[in-house]
Amino acid sequence: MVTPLDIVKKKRAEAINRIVGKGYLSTKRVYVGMATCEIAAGSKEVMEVFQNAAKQGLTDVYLSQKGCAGRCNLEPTVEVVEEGKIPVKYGKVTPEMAAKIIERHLKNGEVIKEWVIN
Amino acid sequence: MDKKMITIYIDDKPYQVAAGQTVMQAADKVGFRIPRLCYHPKLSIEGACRVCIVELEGARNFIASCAYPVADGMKIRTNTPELRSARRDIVELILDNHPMDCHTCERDSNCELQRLAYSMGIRKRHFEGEMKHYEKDVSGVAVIRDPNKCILCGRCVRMCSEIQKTSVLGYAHRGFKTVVMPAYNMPFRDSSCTACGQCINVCPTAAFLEKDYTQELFKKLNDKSILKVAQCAPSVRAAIGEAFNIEPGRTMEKQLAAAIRRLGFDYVFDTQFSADLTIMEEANEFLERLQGKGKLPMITSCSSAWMKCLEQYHPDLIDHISTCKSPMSMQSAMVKTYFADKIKRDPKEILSVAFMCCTAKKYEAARPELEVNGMRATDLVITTRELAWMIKSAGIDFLAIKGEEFDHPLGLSSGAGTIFGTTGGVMEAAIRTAYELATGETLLDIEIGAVRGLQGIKEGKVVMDGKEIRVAVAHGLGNAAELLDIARKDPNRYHFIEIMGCPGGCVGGGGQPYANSNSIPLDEECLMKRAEALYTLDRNKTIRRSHENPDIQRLYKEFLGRPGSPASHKLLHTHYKQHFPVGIIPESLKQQKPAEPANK
Amino acid sequence: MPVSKYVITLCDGPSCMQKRSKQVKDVIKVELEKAGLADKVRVITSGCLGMCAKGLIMIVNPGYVIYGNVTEKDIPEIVEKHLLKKKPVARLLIEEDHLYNRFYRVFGDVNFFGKQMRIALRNCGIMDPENVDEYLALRGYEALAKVLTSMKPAEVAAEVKKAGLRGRGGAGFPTGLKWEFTAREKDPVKYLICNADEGDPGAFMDRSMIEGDPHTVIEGMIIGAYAIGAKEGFVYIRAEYPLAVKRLEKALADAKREGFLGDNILGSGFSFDIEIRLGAGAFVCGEETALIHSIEGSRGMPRPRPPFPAQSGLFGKPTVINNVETWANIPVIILDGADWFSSIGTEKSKGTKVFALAGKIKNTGLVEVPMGTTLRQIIYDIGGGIPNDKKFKAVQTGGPSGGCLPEKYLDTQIDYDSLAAAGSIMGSGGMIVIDEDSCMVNMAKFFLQFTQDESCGKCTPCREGTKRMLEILTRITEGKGVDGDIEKLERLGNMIKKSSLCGLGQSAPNPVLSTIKNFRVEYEEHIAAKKCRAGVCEGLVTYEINAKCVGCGACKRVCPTAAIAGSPKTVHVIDQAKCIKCGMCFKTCKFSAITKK
Amino acid sequence: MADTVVKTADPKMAELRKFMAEQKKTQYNDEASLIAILHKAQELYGYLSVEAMDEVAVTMKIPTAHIWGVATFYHYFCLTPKGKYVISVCLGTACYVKGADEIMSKIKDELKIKVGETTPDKLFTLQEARCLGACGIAPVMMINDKIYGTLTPKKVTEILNNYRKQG
Repeated sequence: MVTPLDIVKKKRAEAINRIVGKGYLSTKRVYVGMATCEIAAGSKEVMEVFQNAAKQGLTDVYLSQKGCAGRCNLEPTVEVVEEGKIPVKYGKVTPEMAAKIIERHLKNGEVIKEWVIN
Repeated sequence: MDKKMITIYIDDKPYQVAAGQTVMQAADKVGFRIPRLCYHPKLSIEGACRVCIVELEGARNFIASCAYPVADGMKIRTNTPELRSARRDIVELILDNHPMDCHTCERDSNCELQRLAYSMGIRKRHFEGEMKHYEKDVSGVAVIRDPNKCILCGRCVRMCSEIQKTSVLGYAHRGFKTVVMPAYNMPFRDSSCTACGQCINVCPTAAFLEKDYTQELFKKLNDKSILKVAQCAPSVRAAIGEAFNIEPGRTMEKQLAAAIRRLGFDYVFDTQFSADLTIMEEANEFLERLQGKGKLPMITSCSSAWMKCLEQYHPDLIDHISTCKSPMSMQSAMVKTYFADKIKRDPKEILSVAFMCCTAKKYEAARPELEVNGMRATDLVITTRELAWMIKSAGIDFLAIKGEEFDHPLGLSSGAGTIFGTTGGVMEAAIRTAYELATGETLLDIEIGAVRGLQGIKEGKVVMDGKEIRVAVAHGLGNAAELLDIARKDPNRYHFIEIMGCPGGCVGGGGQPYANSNSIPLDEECLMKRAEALYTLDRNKTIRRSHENPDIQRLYKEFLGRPGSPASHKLLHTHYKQHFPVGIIPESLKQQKPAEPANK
Repeated sequence: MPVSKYVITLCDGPSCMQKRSKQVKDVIKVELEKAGLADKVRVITSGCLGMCAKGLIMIVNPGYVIYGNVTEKDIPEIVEKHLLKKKPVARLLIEEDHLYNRFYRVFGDVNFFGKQMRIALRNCGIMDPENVDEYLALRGYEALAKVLTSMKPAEVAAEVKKAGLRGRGGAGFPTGLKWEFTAREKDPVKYLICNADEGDPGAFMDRSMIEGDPHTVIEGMIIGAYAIGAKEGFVYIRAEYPLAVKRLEKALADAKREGFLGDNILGSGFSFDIEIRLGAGAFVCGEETALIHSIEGSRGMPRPRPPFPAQSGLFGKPTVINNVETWANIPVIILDGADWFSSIGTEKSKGTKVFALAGKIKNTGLVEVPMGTTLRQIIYDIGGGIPNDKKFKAVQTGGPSGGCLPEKYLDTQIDYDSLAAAGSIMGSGGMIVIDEDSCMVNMAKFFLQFTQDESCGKCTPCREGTKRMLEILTRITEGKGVDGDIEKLERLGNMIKKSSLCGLGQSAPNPVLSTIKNFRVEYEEHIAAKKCRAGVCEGLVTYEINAKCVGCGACKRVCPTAAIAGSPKTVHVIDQAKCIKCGMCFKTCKFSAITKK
Repeated sequence: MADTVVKTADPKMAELRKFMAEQKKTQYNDEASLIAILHKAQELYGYLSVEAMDEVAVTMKIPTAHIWGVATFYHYFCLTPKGKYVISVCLGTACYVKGADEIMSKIKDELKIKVGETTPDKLFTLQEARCLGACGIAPVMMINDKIYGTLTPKKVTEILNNYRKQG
């Protein structure tokens, strides 16, 4: 008999497959905070910068949104998660900074230390 | 009532009380009288005023005894220093936002808040500050509203929505700015208020009052150029004694006739006379309908609040309504025609005043369609309360006065006319006459128990000429709505329906004396006693059937011809039409909005 | 600095502290120095990681390698093998896969988060809230499946009861017990409500949770519905949160599509559906019975209890109401077990609590800490202390229903009972830090103004009493306070607390009573000396011009009452009799030449 | 029931009627859908007009006094038409501590209106908001859907001037 647990486990496998297909576990993932507070602080504009970059060929990056992690005074926040590395968290990101994060961090692998949240 | 008995401790003493009741109910039964304000036994529990708080052992806070159920072994304290202080502060807070004009207030010495403040020992205000300030709404012809006096106990709101089910009143806004008002804060005259006046009855203060016409009347009573003619409704005599601290249930009809005369009236007639007249017309109309001339069931039309309610909320039933005017309006019509003719006075020089138990009669009197020959038929309507005040104000010793009789030719009445004042009375009186009209025989078993009493909806049947006549009676507009729904679902269930707008019928009218310090508004026992007084009057009369009233017989002989004649149709019958109160007007029907009766 | 190659997180929870976490940390530093790794590895300590039985816990990132039962002796081996040779020390490895741990894989190296323990917020900030796939990948809906597969409804309620979870909305009623009461009712129709009418000014936990991880709340609700036998549930959410509503709608649609909601959930035969109901801006609707009235389409006015909603709630049916955070805890309790959950926190308060940290504090934001964490730890270790070297004055918890606690209470443990004993409440989780620049009388006035404005107006003590209290407070802040005002506030406050109909009224005087208790001197100064030491209450401030004045005349020009005199380039003077204390001169002066006293 | 929806020339009213007909089908009882319907009416018209409330009363058979009571109880409902730009100043604790009242009085000065009022040119309506949930950038205000953070009185003037220019 198929139990609900079996169904969910199957669904989970399928779900992971789906998002992996979109790059979920890819080497580079970028999460942009998109809660009300983050948007109020300007995260929509930041998100657009990343979205445009993705359209223009930043293909090895999985771009996603996330809810508020609770760092109100540092919003908008952006996380860059790379396999095998400590995830990097940027705070008070502006669209200009986002462009630099793409250039320096995502393309060249350089963590921009002075913007990292401690 | 084989409820489980449990033990509760009140102020450290054990008491056996029935389970399933509230702390307040239990305490009442064993001789405690916890102070209270928003509580009313006939209405839902509000728990808002917090005056009835008591201490419950184990509870962090005080509990409202009106709302808290008893439990076995619970320990209640009703009179600790902390509790007394809290209660006093609560009542004081109400007073701090209440006009301090007791001496000029209509409810002075008859105000629950005043009594409460006195018994709490409040002799000083500690927390004075901003007070609410609202316009008094005097737009209505019957009921006026003074939100400044309102203490937000919500009894009127519950009365209006739970008992009367008209939901005219509601809370608006919130917090300190909460006000009780009709929708959109519209003037009362434009609202769907039926003017039943029950809000006045249950209000502990003077937030609702009837529109006062006593000063106007006093002025006119001194006018020598006009003839002052009074009429007095049955239930006024059953209740006015209470305004003079007499136990409910003593009738004062002869004292009333005498006192009204001393006020300066030239003639004092009895509305019971035209109650008999109403029966003549109504019984005739019913028999006609039974013969297929008109719709069945036929529904009575004596109660003014009910008539406004019908026009607004039950327009589908307009064809079922008896076309008979109410006894008050029939009486006034006869005063300004038959009687004026008889004494050869210009009806324009006659002031027709009705003393009624009812606030809605003030509204009815102002209805344009009830005019007679272009004149207003009833010039002024004065409630029982107002009449009692006028008697006191005029220096008449009501209790010592020697009784007098009502005047002829519109003052003699049968017992049937008397019992009009209580729920089921119209039905009973109508059956007494209709039976004889239909069968030619006198109904011997004259007291119809099935339609008596305070049950919300009563059903009965009589066999008349071999045919079973099924009747039903409802009092209070909420019960009425319920009964009408039954009748709508089962159109052949009833032949005849009596509806009275107020709980208990006219004896419970919105213009009756306020409950005093020993009673509560709408007390069933009080209503029963008033009703019983009328039944006793009926029982002691030799003439107990309307058609046997010789003055009625004479009126038909001299003036109207027969029941249902063209003359009686002109003067004693009227018509009703759908009425759209502001707020519930469908877009498509807005143009057809009828004119409101003018504000007097 | 923070971009190290490795981050070692040492658990510094009470249990691990006993297992010498401090000493171990020192040893690590020494060993790193020896190995020449001192600047390549960061060592941080965190709050309880929830694996107390296997303490001392150490986590090495990246890779999220967990070591248990670590002692000083193990350190050289870990440094040698793991950090230098990149081979984990197998004998110390432990397998723990708690739901909440995921968060630390991303955020574990940040002090702000390291000291926290994220159960309700476990997915907030690490997943796309609009993508059910990401939730599923994080073991989403597994708790639901577990319940449907192997647990009877009564077992679910019992598990929650055993976990010791108490209502996170503020009152702290045991959740499992509430479920049992409701399940016990005979009526076949039962309802379930998620209270997301977050109204405390300065609190936004519920919004963040729904915006960040809506499925968790939904999953918790379905599990609750299964436990009590409800077929229908409601989320009552503020209309002021459009994004949260949008995400919740999306999540509900996804859950329905995936078969987690609706008829015959996952083939189990159990059916349940959830509907969203928008609030309309009434704080009092956070109160259970008011909320019920609001869903029923009425004014949100509370009614006396009993009967409790568990007996007679929505549409007169037995109803369970829990707030967002409570529901978000449920899937964790089911998957990680009541035993694990109840190992966190204090004796009577289990699990964690989310706070919205705001006010005069460096790191504002949402924090989730185990019960038993002290106020000091939150404010200084997580919040980073007071900015601009200002002095701490008080911390306000519980929003408008709570109280202000001064410095001496900073070591109070956060749990329902300790906070209450200190004179405040847990509340739904607002935490406002107040520094020396704030006036406590003015703070009390602010909160009372709020509750007074939000009073539904039904019961006398709250409607009339809070108004009078506010008038007295206003009078005091305007310098018109008189002798006896404090006593009047206390008298009214205590009466309102004990006599009001609902929780809003019963707690409305708390901010005033607690500030009187802890800062009575400030009240007395306002009344007797007409002085506001923080310089906040405008009516009590005096402005004076000091020697720094260059005589530019700017203040003179802005003064609306012509109270300032002086010729150019000389020191100006304020005529105190004319001054209306508007503060315009103070704001205008560019030379700090005007002092406020 | 849906068939009985009365046709009307007003497309907003048509939508409101359609919405009510749906509610009638799905809700526990008519009254339980009242707040949702009022939300809808406000969304369509921008405020709750007497006409809209009458319509609800007639269609849903809910006493007007009850509707009025609900409409006046909840702060979210607005009984008069609003201006083109609705300014909500957050007066939550975090904002208050950081000077929200100063922001509020600046706006009042600038617009010369009180809270709850609309400027005579119908451009601005001023409202109080409880927490807008953006405590990190307190003090904040929201103009229509856009949130402005870390405000100062000076910044407020600039922002308002920008809106004035747009008209």
